[in-house]
Amino acid sequence: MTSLLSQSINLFAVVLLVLAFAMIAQRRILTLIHLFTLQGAALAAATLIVGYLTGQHHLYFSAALTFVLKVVLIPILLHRVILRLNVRWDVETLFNIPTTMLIGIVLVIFAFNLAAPIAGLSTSIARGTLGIALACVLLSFLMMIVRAKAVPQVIGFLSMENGLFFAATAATSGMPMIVELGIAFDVLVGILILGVFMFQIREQFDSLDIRHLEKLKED
Amino acid sequence: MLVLDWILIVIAGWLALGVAGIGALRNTAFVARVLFPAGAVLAVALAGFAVAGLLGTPETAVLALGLPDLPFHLRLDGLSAFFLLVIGAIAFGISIFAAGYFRHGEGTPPGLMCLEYHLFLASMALVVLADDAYAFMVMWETMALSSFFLVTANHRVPAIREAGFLYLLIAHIGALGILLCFGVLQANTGDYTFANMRAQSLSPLWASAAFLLATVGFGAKAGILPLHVWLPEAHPAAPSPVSALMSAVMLKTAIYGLLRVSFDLLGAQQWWWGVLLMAVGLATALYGVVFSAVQTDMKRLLAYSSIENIGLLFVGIGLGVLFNAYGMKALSALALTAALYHVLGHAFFKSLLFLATGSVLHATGERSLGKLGGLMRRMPWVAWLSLVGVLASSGLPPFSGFVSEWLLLQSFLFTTGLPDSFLNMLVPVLAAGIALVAALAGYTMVKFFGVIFLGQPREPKLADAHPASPLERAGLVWLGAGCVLLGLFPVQVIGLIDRVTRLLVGGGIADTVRANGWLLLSPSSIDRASYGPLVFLGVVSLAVLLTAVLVRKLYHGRLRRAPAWDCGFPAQTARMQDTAEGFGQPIRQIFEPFFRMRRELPSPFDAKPHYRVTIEDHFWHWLYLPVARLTSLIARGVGRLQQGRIAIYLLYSFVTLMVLLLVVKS
Amino acid sequence: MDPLLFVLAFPLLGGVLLALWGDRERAGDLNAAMSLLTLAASVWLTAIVVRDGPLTAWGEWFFVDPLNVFLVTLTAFVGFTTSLFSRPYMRIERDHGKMTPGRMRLFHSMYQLFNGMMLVALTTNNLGILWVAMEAATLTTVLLVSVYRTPASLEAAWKYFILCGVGIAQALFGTILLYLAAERAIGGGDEALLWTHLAQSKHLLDPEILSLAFVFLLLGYGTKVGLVPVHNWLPDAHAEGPTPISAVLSGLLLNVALYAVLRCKVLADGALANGLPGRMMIGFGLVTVVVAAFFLSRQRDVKRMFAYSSIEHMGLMTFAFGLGGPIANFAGLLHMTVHALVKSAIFFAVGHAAQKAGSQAMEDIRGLLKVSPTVGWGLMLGSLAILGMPPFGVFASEFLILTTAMREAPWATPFLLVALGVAFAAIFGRVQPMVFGETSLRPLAHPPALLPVFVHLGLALMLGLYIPPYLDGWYRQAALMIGG
Amino acid sequence: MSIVGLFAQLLAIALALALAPLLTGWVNQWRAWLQGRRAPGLLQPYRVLHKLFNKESVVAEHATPIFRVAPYIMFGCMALACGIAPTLSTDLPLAPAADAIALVGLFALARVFISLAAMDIGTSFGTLGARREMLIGFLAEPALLMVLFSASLITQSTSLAMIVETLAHQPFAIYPSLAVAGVAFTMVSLAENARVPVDNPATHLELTMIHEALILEYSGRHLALVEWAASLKLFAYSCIGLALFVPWGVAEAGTPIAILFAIPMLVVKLAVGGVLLALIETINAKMRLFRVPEFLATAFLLAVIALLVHVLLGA
Repeated sequence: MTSLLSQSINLFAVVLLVLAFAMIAQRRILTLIHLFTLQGAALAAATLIVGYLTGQHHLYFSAALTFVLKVVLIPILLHRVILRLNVRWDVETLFNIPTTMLIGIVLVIFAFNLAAPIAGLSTSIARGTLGIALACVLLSFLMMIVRAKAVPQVIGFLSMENGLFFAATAATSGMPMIVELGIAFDVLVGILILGVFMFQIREQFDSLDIRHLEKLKED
Repeated sequence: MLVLDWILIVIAGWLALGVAGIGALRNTAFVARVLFPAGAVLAVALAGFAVAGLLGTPETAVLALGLPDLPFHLRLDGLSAFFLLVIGAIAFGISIFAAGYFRHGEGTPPGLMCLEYHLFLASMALVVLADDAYAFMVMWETMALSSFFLVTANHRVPAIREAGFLYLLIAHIGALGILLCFGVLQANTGDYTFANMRAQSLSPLWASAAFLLATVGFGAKAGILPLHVWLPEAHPAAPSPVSALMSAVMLKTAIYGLLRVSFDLLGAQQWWWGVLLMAVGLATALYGVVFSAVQTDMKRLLAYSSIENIGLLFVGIGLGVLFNAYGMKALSALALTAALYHVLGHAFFKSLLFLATGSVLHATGERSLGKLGGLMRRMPWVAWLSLVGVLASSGLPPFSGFVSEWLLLQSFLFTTGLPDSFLNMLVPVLAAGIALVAALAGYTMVKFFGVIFLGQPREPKLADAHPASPLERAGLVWLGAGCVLLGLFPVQVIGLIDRVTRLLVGGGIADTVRANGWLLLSPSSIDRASYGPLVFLGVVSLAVLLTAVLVRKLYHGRLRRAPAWDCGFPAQTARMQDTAEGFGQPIRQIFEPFFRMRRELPSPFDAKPHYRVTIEDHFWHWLYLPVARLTSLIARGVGRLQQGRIAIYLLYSFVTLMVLLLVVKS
Repeated sequence: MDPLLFVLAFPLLGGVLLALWGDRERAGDLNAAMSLLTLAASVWLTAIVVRDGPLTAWGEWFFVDPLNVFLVTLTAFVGFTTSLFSRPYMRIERDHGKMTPGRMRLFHSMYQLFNGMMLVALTTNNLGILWVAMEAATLTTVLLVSVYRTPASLEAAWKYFILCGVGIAQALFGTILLYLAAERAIGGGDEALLWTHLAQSKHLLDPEILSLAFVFLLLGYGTKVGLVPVHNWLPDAHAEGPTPISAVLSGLLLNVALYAVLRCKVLADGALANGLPGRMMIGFGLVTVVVAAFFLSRQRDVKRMFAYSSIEHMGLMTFAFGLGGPIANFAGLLHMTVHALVKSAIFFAVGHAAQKAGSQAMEDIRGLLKVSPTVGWGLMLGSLAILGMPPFGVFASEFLILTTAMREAPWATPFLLVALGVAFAAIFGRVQPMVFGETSLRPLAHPPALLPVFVHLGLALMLGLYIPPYLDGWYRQAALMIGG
Repeated sequence: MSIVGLFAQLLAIALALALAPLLTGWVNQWRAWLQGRRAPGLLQPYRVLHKLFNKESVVAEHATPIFRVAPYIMFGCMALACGIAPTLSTDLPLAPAADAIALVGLFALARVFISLAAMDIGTSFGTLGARREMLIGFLAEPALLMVLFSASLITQSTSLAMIVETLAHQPFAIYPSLAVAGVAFTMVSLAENARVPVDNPATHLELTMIHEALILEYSGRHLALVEWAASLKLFAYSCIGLALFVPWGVAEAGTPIAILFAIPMLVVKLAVGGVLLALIETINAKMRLFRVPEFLATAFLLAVIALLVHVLLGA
């Protein structure tokens, strides 16, 4: 039973990774949000299981927190934003999708062999997961780089934090509670500020295309 | 009570005067009539104490300032005392002059000028007293800063602002060089006192690095090639007392620093250091004198002449290093004596001349030689005194300039004794360069004096030029007297300088000189070489008087005043005299490659013929402009980093992350 | 009675109060008052630490040692003076119609919270909390940068948010890795992130993980320090935000970020023992100094220019700490202090100058000496101080850094020489005509508060000529603590 | 210093004052003969001086004292120059007061003053003359100095008396360096004494004259002094040249007899030298003014080469 569960963590890890890839590939913002929601769900589940396996009960709490934030609150917020500002499509990206995917693959490999020695040391039940978490972080980073509009960038940012959370829970079986709380709180505030921003930007430039945000430079 | 304490009291007094100046910010009368004279009194006191220190034993003090482990160490030894003497003696004359000089409307309020002026004096005094790197650098930069504010006293004029900027920039870069030099000298001990630096024995490589850094750093302040460009800009920009102070004293602090580092702090010297100094010095001297010969602005002319003299000083020091590197103590002492004597002499005559230009400037409002002339009849005091300065600076017997030149040439005559066959063949030839420079200096000075004071006024307004105020005259008299006395009593002066050379190279020439009597200056033996200024003056003046009397006795003394004959040329005007450009023409022709010259010649059919020639410094186009261009080029390249695209910024972060991860991985 | 409590409580309380009354006429005074109280509390705290050494509080979650106590005092002090400066400044801004009551409220309460968060970041013993506080400090200032709601300010704030967000995320990953290592070394749980514990057993930490962790932490917090090439948010944020915010960003936030890096470096050094962290910091510092210097030489906006100058100096400090050793560390800490003082003073002067000119473009600011000598001299002296002109304190630290570098890393000195020369030419060449010469500026409605400027410059001057023994004591202990 | 030395000193100066105009006259006479003209009497210069002294001197209205003092100073300098040049004896009390370097300085002093005097009036020709004089000066001085240098390097002394003594004592040897230096010295002294090919003492053609332009405004006793000083200069130069390159016959042992014997020796040498000078002046044409710098630069170069040769060959 436990072994099954512990294997399932790895499964969830893979799910996260795949979702990260999917997000890079995805142009439609609505779908992006859905994928992000799924990622959040997977993360919450993984946290739950780790909590159960390691018997650290504060992890239940943080799983719940993750669920509330990443699966309920933030997606709703993003939905509203894109409905209000009707930005449905992201225009073409810095590199085209296939190239990005290729870079992504390279990143994953890099992340894995970066984490390989450490994973060996990890006391946690889910050894390999650190590499995957790192890969997720890097992939979301990549996504932030290649996306040309504000919302996808934010989603990339958030999914990066998913990766971090996953690292925190799966690889190290949970940071101290207070820290988790603090992080969650920051994320929440960040999201709110982001929302405010989106509207401010929108009312200034009546578009969320961050190409408008390229005036300040050394000319 | 130690001499050093008295000196510190003097310095404190200067600072107090500065603060008082802030108190009376706009009260010109008070500042000019009370504060500056008081400063002068302190200056002469300082000179006195300096002599005492020169004759006494080294003294040290520690001020409770500076870094925790590094309070300000002060040390009064022969070298610093000698330069304190220079500072005090010159500052006395200049302060008196300044008391009569500063008027309303010089831009900066007089009180502030007073503060900056006395801060400048105090910082210079402390520079030569400093005995650890930190105190030295702090004072050094304070000196640069206060002088910068003095230079830009009249900052409404853009040209003056630019001059000030250039000055401070080069000074700062030089200071960084000195800083790094000390960084080498402290040899990783973390102890920045000079005592510790003396104790360190550096590897030849590090020692050479330190020496080169020092040469660059102090050279930037002294104005050696190619770091001289600020000098002819800053000196004319400043009010005359300030230019006098900078040229006569501040440049010397750079010489002090070079001596301190290369002789005192760096123990063993290498022969090529000396050769380097001599080469640079000779180039500088030649460059400076040639440029000063073609100047048309009297203060620029003097500024370039300062460059020349600094070059000569470097040659002297270089010769000293060379001899010292081969362990020829006495000869090294001879060369250094020549250099130090010139430090003293140059301080006097150059400040004298700069102050004279100041009086002329106030009297006529003109700085361009082309608009002056015939001022000797309007302002006889200034004219006669600056004649003394002119004769001294063109190295003519029996004035101060000649003594140092003579000593320098004498020490060159010994260079055939150098153990290195290559050197003893090459070095004597450099003397030819010295001789040429000296002769050209004479040419320049004749131009300077003749065009300003002799001939007929080139402008009508010169007719109502007013003579200098009594205080100004007093200052000039003091400095002029200095030029004469230094010229007439070399033996006694060398007795003082001897202390310095003993400190630097452990040898001196005073004993030999004294042995040859107080009348004759003879560094080795009468048979070998001797020069008796007093006899010289005596015989010449006796001959002059005798002739005058005899001519009167034997013939009538009839004399008739008439218009100038001029080959009977009927209508002659003041415009027919040689202009400054005209006087410089032969030099322009002979030394053409030195200049970047642009001429505008009028066409034969020109209704209003206009002749203009502009002389530019090659180094602007060879060194400074390229550097500026390169900087802006790099800046443009760097600017590309900041293109405003957030994605790109993220990419930087990403790539950096990757690179670092790879680094730690490998 | 624990002074630390007050140190942290006052700003948070102030944040709440000013959130309510931040738009009143006297809000500025209240702001200043709260900052004064914070200052008083931190002085009290300092006194206690000076008396009986380092202390930890509340189950070791917070601790005060020589390294952070003087930063606490500095932060509280600059926070207070800046609040003094912001009183007339923001009033003038309001009169110019740039600030609405709502924005005033936002400004004041966020200002307090920002200070509070920085104090938390400084005093916390838990690296996780440190991270949280840093992030919170960022969030509080994001809205302040965009407070004018101009396109430029929005853009600046957006970049600030995203870039620092990403940076801080990397820092979080680093923290997680650290925790991973700690778990192995000293077992998991709450103590695993307490710096004091980690420092005690830093030799046990696994080098593999620590090297990775340090990379993430350096790059993460380094983003907030403003290290090239992750500095890009900094000039925009400084130039577009209100001047008081630029002052505290430059003067304090960067310091706090660097402080975080230092804490991590100590651990990494302990675990690695191959000097890699030091070399990384040297490299980053050098690149930062040089690039920033060349950026300086192409600026037109005065606040932007001084923002780049902050980058340059941060690079210099990073370089110094990278060199390590008692002298270099001492110099770095000293440089932290004087840079905070001088740079904020410069921003005060610049703020008023820009208000007079009605523009931040340097060619519009001319002849300050004529229209208001105090601002003019403030700017002139401040610039000279920041350029490392003695007898100001910046020179003292640069003196130590350069002389040490000459023997520790001679290859680096030419770059430093070039960079400092270029920076000098750039800044001074632009400041001089702003201060000197003729002018066409108009006087201000409210009398500018220039007391802070000269107090700061006075202190910087003092530090150049005389460092009080107790301050010296802190520096030494701190330098030892950073080790290297 | 012995009584004999004093006697020798006074005799030397007196002799110089007396003989200088004679030398000028002698040279002029020979020049005239060589050029196939009827020569003026040998004593012509004395007559000229006498005439000038008797005339009243006319001074420009706005002349400053410098103008009137300059001739006396020039005269004084030249007198001293003749005093320290070892013409008759090497045991001269004045010799230590000024060595070779000081001698150069002495000539420079005189030049500076006369040039200033020329500028004082502020006429076109005066300033022109001053400029040209200084031009020649700054090229000739270093050359002269270098010549003396190579002599002093040979004799290890800069005191003229010592140089002569050492050179005269040594067994006759050929010094290539001295030979080259001799050429340089000749060129320099031609320039310094305003002789063809540099300047023509007999011309008053404004555009070419140097020395004459310089003293254009002088008249009466001032002019007389200037002229006398000029001939003293020629005398001094010739003596130095002789002392350096034909040092034999100068009395070292300070006995009055020896000194008295030295006089005819000197006269003979001067006479020969004068003839040579006249010869040079005759066979050369005056060169354009722009060529003068090149001419003197050559002299300077030769002097430096002489120095090098000495250091190289040690001879």
